[in-house]
Amino acid sequence: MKLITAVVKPQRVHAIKDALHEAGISGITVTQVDGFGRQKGHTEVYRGASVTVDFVAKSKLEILVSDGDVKRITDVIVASANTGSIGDGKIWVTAVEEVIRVRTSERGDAAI
Amino acid sequence: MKLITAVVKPQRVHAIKDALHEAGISGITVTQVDGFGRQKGHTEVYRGASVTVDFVAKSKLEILVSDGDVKRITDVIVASANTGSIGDGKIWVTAVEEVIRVRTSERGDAAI
Amino acid sequence: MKLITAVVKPQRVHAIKDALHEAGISGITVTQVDGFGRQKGHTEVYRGASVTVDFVAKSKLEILVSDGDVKRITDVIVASANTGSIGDGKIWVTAVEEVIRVRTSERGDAAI
Amino acid sequence: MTNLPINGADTAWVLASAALVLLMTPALSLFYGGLVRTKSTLNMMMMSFAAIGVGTIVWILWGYSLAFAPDTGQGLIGDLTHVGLNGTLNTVVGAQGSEIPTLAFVMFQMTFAIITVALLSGAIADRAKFGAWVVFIVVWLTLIYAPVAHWAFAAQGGSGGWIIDKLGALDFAGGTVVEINSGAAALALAIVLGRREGFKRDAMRPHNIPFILLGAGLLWFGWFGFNAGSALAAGHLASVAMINTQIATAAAAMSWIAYERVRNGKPTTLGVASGAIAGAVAITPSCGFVTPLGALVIGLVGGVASAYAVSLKYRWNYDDSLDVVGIHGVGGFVGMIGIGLLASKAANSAGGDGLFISGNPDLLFKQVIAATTVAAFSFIGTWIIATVISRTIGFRVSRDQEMTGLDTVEHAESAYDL
Amino acid sequence: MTNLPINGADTAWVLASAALVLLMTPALSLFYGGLVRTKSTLNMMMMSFAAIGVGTIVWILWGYSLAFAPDTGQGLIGDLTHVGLNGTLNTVVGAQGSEIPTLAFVMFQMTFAIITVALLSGAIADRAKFGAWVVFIVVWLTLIYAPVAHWAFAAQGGSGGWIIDKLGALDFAGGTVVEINSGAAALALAIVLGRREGFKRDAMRPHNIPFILLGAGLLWFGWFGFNAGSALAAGHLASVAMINTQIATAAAAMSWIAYERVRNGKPTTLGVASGAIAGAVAITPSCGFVTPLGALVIGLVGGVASAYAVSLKYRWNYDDSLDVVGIHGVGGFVGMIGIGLLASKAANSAGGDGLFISGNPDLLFKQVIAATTVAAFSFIGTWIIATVISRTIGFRVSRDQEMTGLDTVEHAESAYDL
Amino acid sequence: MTNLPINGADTAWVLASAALVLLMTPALSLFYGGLVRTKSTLNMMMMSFAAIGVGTIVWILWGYSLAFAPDTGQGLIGDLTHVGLNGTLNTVVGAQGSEIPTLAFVMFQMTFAIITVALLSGAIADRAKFGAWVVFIVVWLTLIYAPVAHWAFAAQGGSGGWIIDKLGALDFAGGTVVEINSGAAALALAIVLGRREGFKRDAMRPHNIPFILLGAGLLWFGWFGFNAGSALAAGHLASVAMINTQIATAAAAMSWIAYERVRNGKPTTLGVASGAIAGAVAITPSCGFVTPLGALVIGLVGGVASAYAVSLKYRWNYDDSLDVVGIHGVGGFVGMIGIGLLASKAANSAGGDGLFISGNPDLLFKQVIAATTVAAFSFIGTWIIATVISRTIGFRVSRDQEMTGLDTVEHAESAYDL
Ligand SMILES: Nc1ncnc2c1ncn2[C@@H]1O[C@H](COP(=O)(O)OP(=O)(O)O)[C@@H](O)[C@H]1O
Ligand SMILES: Nc1ncnc2c1ncn2[C@@H]1O[C@H](COP(=O)(O)OP(=O)(O)O)[C@@H](O)[C@H]1O
Ligand SMILES: Nc1ncnc2c1ncn2[C@@H]1O[C@H](COP(=O)(O)OP(=O)(O)O)[C@@H](O)[C@H]1O
Repeated sequence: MKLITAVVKPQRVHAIKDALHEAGISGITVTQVDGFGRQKGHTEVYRGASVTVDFVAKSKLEILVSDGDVKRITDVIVASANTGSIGDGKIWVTAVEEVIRVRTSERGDAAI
Repeated sequence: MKLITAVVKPQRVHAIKDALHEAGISGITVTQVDGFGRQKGHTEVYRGASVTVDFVAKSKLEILVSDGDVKRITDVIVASANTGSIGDGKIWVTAVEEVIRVRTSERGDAAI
Repeated sequence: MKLITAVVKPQRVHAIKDALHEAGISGITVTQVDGFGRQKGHTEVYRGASVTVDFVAKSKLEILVSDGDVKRITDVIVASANTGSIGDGKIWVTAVEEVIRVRTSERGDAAI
Repeated sequence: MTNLPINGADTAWVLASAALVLLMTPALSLFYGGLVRTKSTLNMMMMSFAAIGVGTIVWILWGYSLAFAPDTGQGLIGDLTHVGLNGTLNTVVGAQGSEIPTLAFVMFQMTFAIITVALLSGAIADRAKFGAWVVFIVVWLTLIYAPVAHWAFAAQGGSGGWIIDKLGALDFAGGTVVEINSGAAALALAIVLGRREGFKRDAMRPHNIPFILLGAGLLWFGWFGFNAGSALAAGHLASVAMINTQIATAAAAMSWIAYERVRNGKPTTLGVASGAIAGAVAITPSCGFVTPLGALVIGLVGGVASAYAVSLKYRWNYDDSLDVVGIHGVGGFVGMIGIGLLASKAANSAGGDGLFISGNPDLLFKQVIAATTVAAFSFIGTWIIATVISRTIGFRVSRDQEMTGLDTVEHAESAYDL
Repeated sequence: MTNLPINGADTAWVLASAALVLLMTPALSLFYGGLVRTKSTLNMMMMSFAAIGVGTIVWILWGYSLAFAPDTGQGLIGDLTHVGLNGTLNTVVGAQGSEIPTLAFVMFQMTFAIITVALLSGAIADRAKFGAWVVFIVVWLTLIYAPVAHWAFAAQGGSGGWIIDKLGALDFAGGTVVEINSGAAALALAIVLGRREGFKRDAMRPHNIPFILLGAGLLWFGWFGFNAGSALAAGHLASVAMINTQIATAAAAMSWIAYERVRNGKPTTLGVASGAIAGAVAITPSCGFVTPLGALVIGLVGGVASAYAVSLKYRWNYDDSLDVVGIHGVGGFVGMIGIGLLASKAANSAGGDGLFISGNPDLLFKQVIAATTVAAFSFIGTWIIATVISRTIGFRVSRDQEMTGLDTVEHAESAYDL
Repeated sequence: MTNLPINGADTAWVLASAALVLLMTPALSLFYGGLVRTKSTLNMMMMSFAAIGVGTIVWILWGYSLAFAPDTGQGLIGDLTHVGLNGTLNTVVGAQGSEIPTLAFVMFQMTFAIITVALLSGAIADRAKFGAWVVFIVVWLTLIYAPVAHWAFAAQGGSGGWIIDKLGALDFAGGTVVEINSGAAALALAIVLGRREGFKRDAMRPHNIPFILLGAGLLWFGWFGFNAGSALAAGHLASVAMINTQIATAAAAMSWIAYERVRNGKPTTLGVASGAIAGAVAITPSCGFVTPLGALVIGLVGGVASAYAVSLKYRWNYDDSLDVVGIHGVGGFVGMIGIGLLASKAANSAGGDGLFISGNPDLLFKQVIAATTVAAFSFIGTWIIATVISRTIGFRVSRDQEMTGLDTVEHAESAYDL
């Protein structure tokens, strides 16, 4: 099993979720994160003092998938997250040794 | 060393924490996350317009453990997180190559 | 490729970010988390009722790096995150099988 | 120059009322600010504050004169006698024995002009250029508000505004001037600016409902100045206007949530706040002309009517984002027609008797004429003004800026850093 | 019908005061809303708004009549003369030379009824069915509030309410009617509904303390209308009532945090807000009867007494969630007894002299009787009402709903979407 | 004791005004609370509430007497006649025919003392020990505020305070007593306490701008009581003071953001709120002496002057954290000098004519003397007081505590738990 982590633009989350759903993925865990990268933040001004907000709000999606689904799912995410502009984000894949569903104690692929 | 990640119901965090403490775990990192899964969100109504809040608030726990502790600790989490109802959550385990305690620069199991 | 995860004190994030930048790292993903560990929380009082806030606010940094950079970068983090006091935090390293840049679909080290 | 004598009690009441009404615009900014998404909260509030800032200046320089200086002859507009508040120092206005300083009256009326234009901002939430909004305030107060205020408020012994002095329709505190006027103008603005990105598609939840409730509470409080202050004297008429305001506002808050309970299954807090505003709107023209039980009826009807009306935008596809049309436009009509039906000389001997009291449809007829004329004038006039601004300096931000949110784009700020 | 002559200045002051007191209920909703956890913020605020909506309607339909129409004979309740506000248009009330329109008085008193019942919601935070609460408001205002208001406020030349006209106890602005009444009723409600899930186990931190402080600030502001407005005239008595209100409120805010500083080590902001309310409560009955230095004493004592009292619920295991008993009940007693000890004719020649001034325990005795009778009546009556509601339509939501939070469960809304 | 006769209308207006001014301090607490970072929000608000609590007690025990009791001879300070409010019950103050109860005046003036000291807390945000602040309030009100209030406000037929009775400078509502005084004292405090950790290095964003706007709105509302209430009568003078307040406040809000638009590219909401305060400050001394067009000029200038001045702290390296110096100090000077230039007897025949009206620099000269003397006295006096507190009980928390945030450190609370 693998864990796919995708850091994407918050406004794309809705579309990604729909795309994943269509691809047969129903479970996703999403976290609000601050991203630092090529895409720069913005400047705010308070009583004449400039304040640089140097991060950009991003959403991090974590999705557990079976080994065989990795390519397909990452492709789905790339397709639905892409806006072609800087800051579209990153996806990374890590190996997962065990997955357990709390409610049933099922393990492995069955628990995903 | 392993990293155990558990996505659970927020109202169980307190109990899980206590159970882990008893099991000898003192360090945990908790993140507030939005979960999409079998458990559905709810509907809100604003001036007659229905709004579907399609996620459920969850807490994500991350716990570094020694290799030998994985089974014991995941069992503890399952036991204390379980309410028997849908949305109880998932646990997954990944391999960790190195752990460092910032304060002392200790490494490996000693740093956990 | 590796993923370096560091849970540190929020007030050190700025310095760590600068140090990483100098070390050639430009991409970081930061999450606000609650840490439970040796460093204890604090007590609040509301109309005479004491309330224990048993976690400490922490920041979690995630940084994708090439295999060869792990040692150098963890050293940079340790150096810049360290205040010598309890609660300075933990760093852990996990293996990453694939990295994809959403915008360009680049993969591997090129995508970092 | 010696000061002309005044009635101190009435002056105290009008001054207090003016303060109350001024507070309504910051209260509105909170109400509106809570209704939008976080990313344009400040812009939403800023539009109201700009209405205060710009509106005040317009009012003292020429707005008051256009509205309240002697009529130019046709009952359509005042002349330029009081430009720059010329001739208002140490003079008085008001019935004999109930005189107040002219400046107290100028101040009181100013607060009406301010909130009326501020109300319009609700129709164009999340997408208007701030600079264009400032220009709009100046033009709209001059070309739309000042004439309508003259029509309905400038009583000059028969030779003043046509609604009050010629037609003889009744509007105690601004059902036409403030409510129908803002409702009709809001519709024009919403149409000219077009729908928000994601209208009907995205969930646009209010970001801070406690702010909405607090805003509603402060509006309720201020509305006593608005309505009871419009008596321009501290006496029986102010008392009946105040209690009627309370009754209709409360009744509409309840009837709105009762309607919601039936339609959607739950009474909501946003509903209670919205209903309160709808009721206060409906009683605004009628508060000085109906009995308390009449106010109860107007409130109950006003709440349900507006609760129903706010859904129409989804059907008819205009994005009146914060429901100015459904609440102020519809509520204003309920109130104006309510007078035609329920007005009673028992409440105010200088008022009239409505159809249900006297069996005579005369007053109702006048009320309908006043209401529809103002609605038409305001809609068309505002449509022209907004279109001209759109085509020249532009009224709407770019799609990208709208997605980012107006707070950072237009004001380089974020509402919260919790 | 010709309007009877009124005193304009007094009318202006009472109208302004009525507006101020009405504002107190939205202010209370903010105070209470900030005190609960996020998940039931809106429900908490909604309970107050329902008190305004329903309370207004009950008051004009029959509440005012039961409280202030001519006594039916035993000093216990008014008759039905003024049902539907019959006979209140264009008439006056008040001492000669100080008449105000009856409707101004009806309005002013209405705001008292509203906030009193709204206060009770604090005792049952996080767990009451909204529909049951609405029913409770109607019944409680009718069966408990109206009689008690009659007892203490309906002065009818000796043949009115028994507390004011027969016993002769002193209660300037509602120490019995509002404070002790709400405190005793709150205790009954808390007992009947039972404790919240997690009472004494879970941390239940206030979710928004700035709201609490703002609510307290607005309550403080409104309390001037409540207390000084109760003079029903703009003169010496209103002035002494106002400054006494300020002094006691300020003193109690300080004595509460001084007590906290000693007991818990830190002065808290919640303490300063709570102390202010406790002080305002304690001075409510006494503000028109004591000198400023008397008010200082009452405030200092009131703050400490309530700071101590709010902990009792943990010892005695009743979940008066937002401390209505500890603050309003206890504060009301401090104020009523404070009159018995400190009242001085120097402050109000129509008042009395307390034990410490005259050495005569007579007044103290009357104060204790009035206070305890109201407390007993209110506790028992409310206990019965709440029990009947519990056993019939049910007063409390299910355990699951309580855990989820009332905002989504009862209102299909969330307070924030930041 | 028989009550001396009063003017009811004027009393009603002063009582209402006192309530309005009292509200300004909670409003300020919200304004200031929103400006700081989350971690010291409550402490910031608490400093204002402590000013209310402690200030009230100081005022009634000896502050009022020092400020308003008969002058001790040199025009510097009042005597101890009214200690403990001795001799204020049932007596009156004010011009013949316009008498109000002394206690109404005591109350009204109390609210000025409270907000003046509360303003100072803005200079020392995020770093002051709460206990030391409480001590500071007592000392500062006694040694600095009371004398300055006596100088400028205690008119005693020529033998009262030196500014009003001897020099003859004009200050309608506290340009010296409240604004310049607080500005100068704030500068001293900021210097003695030193800069915050991270000053000029860290981004210190306001954590809740809607609170700032709401605070500004409530301050605006309250300011009508402050300025128009200072007429101590409901008549022409109150009316001109009120409309001037509105005009200058609005104008400054707009001129501040116009200046920002030019300098930084965007008009900000914090700018509109700050500008409003700056304008209200500038018109405070002048509102009763200039014409509406004069007020417009003072407002426009006041907004730009303060918008410019708030940046100076970064250049000169004093951490006046929330810009008390730039807004109140500078605005106060604009207003005092504005009188010297623009005052007109057309607005107030009891006032004077400024340089631009009469060509005579006399009044301007007096204004400058009054303003600079108060500034110097306040700066030096406050510097000494703050230094003594620093060296004895300590005025500043430790570096570590400051980093953690004062809410948990000083009050064991957190502002939000959303
Ligand atoms: N090396 C990295 N490690 C972890 N997260 C990264 C890394 N690089 C980028 N990110 C995340 O991806 C987001 C987008 O990256 P950015 O460089 O702005 O644009 P792009 O992905 O289009 O090159 C960042 O905001 C950050 O959250
Ligand atoms: N495939 C997945 N990848 C990541 N997170 C998941 C996945 N499936 C479920 N989750 C997380 O677990 C939570 C619970 O899952 P859900 O399907 O609702 O119930 P259950 O675990 O009882 O089957 C979800 O809200 C989501 O946060
Ligand atoms: N075993 C663990 N697993 C996950 N996170 C941990 C673990 N131990 C500590 N942490 C995280 O590191 C933070 C700091 O740890 P703590 O024990 O307080 O101090 P130190 O790192 O100095 O020993 C904790 O707040 C927690 O977020």
